Amino acid sequence: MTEKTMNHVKIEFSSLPENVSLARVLIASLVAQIDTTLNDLEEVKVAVSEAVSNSIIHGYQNKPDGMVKLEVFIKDGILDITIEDSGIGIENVEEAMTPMFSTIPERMGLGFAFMKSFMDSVSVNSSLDQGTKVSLRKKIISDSSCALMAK
Amino acid sequence: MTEKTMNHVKIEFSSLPENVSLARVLIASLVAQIDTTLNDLEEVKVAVSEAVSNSIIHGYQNKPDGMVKLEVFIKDGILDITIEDSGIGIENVEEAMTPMFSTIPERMGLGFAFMKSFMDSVSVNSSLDQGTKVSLRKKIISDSSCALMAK
Amino acid sequence: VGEIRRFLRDDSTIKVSRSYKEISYKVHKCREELTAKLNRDPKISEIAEVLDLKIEDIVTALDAVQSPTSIHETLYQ
Ligand SMILES: Nc1ncnc2c1ncn2[C@@H]1O[C@H](COP(=O)(O)OP(=O)(O)O)[C@@H](O)[C@H]1O
Ligand SMILES: Nc1ncnc2c1ncn2[C@@H]1O[C@H](COP(=O)(O)OP(=O)(O)O)[C@@H](O)[C@H]1O
Ligand SMILES: [Mg+2]
Ligand SMILES: [Mg+2]
Repeated sequence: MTEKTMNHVKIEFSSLPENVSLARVLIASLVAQIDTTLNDLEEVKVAVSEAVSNSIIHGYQNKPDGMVKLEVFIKDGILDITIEDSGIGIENVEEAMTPMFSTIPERMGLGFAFMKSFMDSVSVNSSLDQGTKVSLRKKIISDSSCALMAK
Repeated sequence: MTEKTMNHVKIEFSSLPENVSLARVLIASLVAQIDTTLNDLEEVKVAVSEAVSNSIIHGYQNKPDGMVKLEVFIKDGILDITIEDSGIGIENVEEAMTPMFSTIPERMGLGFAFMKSFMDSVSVNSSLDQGTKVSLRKKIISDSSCALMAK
Repeated sequence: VGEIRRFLRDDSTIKVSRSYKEISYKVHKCREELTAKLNRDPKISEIAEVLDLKIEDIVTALDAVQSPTSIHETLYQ
């Protein structure tokens, strides 16, 4: 089991809105390698879409010439994901992560709230004018089912 | 149109057999961004699967600790793809590309033949013990439909 | 958290995903029908429009239900 679910994937893509769907498809097909529920799969997809859209919309302000990096590690049923951009950065991370906070009036400001509710942990590193890195973690397989599958 | 189809994606993944399907899904969802047919989509998927499987099976001899790189550029309806490994390399590229040639007796030796028949061009760079880089190109959209859609 | 989940369920972007098998079947059937009608291989976008599906779902579904190809078989042998 351990061996089978060990995987490492790094992807970089242009900051185009259509690449949000690319990231969704990629993460879905990776998570599907772990024998998990559709619910887990949906949750991870939403969290990743939110982070990737943030990089495109906020980090690169919808300019298509940036690159977004997505890295995924799968090991022992734990999914570690980072989404990184070299965009404008976040001035006040704590404020940004507050539900309903958005620097764009028409937006709902729920992206980070979704990530927090769907993943076990969310951490954000950001420097102004340097970029933002969001780390997401979720335990997909419980120890018991891991043990079961290892047989 | 030009602007819309310009895209650049780089991915690196562990040399695991299940990542062949990851590469297929990734390339499919990229090619689907160009307004094309299921037939084109299938052809590109087969070509990419063959090259990625070669890197895993031959390049890394099925050891899971190698990394396979896949890079895709889409511009003006032309798809440029490279698949690269740091595996054992190919001694004689010309011989390797001959239909029915395989260094593994049970295999069919048709991978390169598929790539050549489904893509407009295939080129291979390889050095023993250094690795192999396969470059694939295909024009997906004809100039006329490009021009049409640019309106 | 409960509210967010409820909100998501209602959000139109997260339609309950239909089974891949069903989607794949419909896509192939639609492709045949459109080919007959248009006298050419239809674009993926045309199939998506007729079936009211996202291209993303078509792509994923087609791969998910693909019968194992020779490539996969040989990979595992
Ligand atoms: N990658 C990023 N780069 C710069 N700013 C970001 C990034 N991600 C989030 N932010 C900031 O955090 C705020 C809150 O994000 P989020 O909760 O996703 O809500 P929304 O995207 O609806 O604004 C955004 O409005 C933006 O100011
Ligand atoms: N990435 C690679 N690294 C090392 N050798 C390779 C690689 N790709 C192809 N080859 C060599 O080229 C031969 C022909 O490849 P191919 O036409 O795909 O047939 P098959 O995979 O069925 O052997 C392989 O048998 C192998 O010796
Ligand atoms: Mg957001
Ligand atoms: Mg081969």
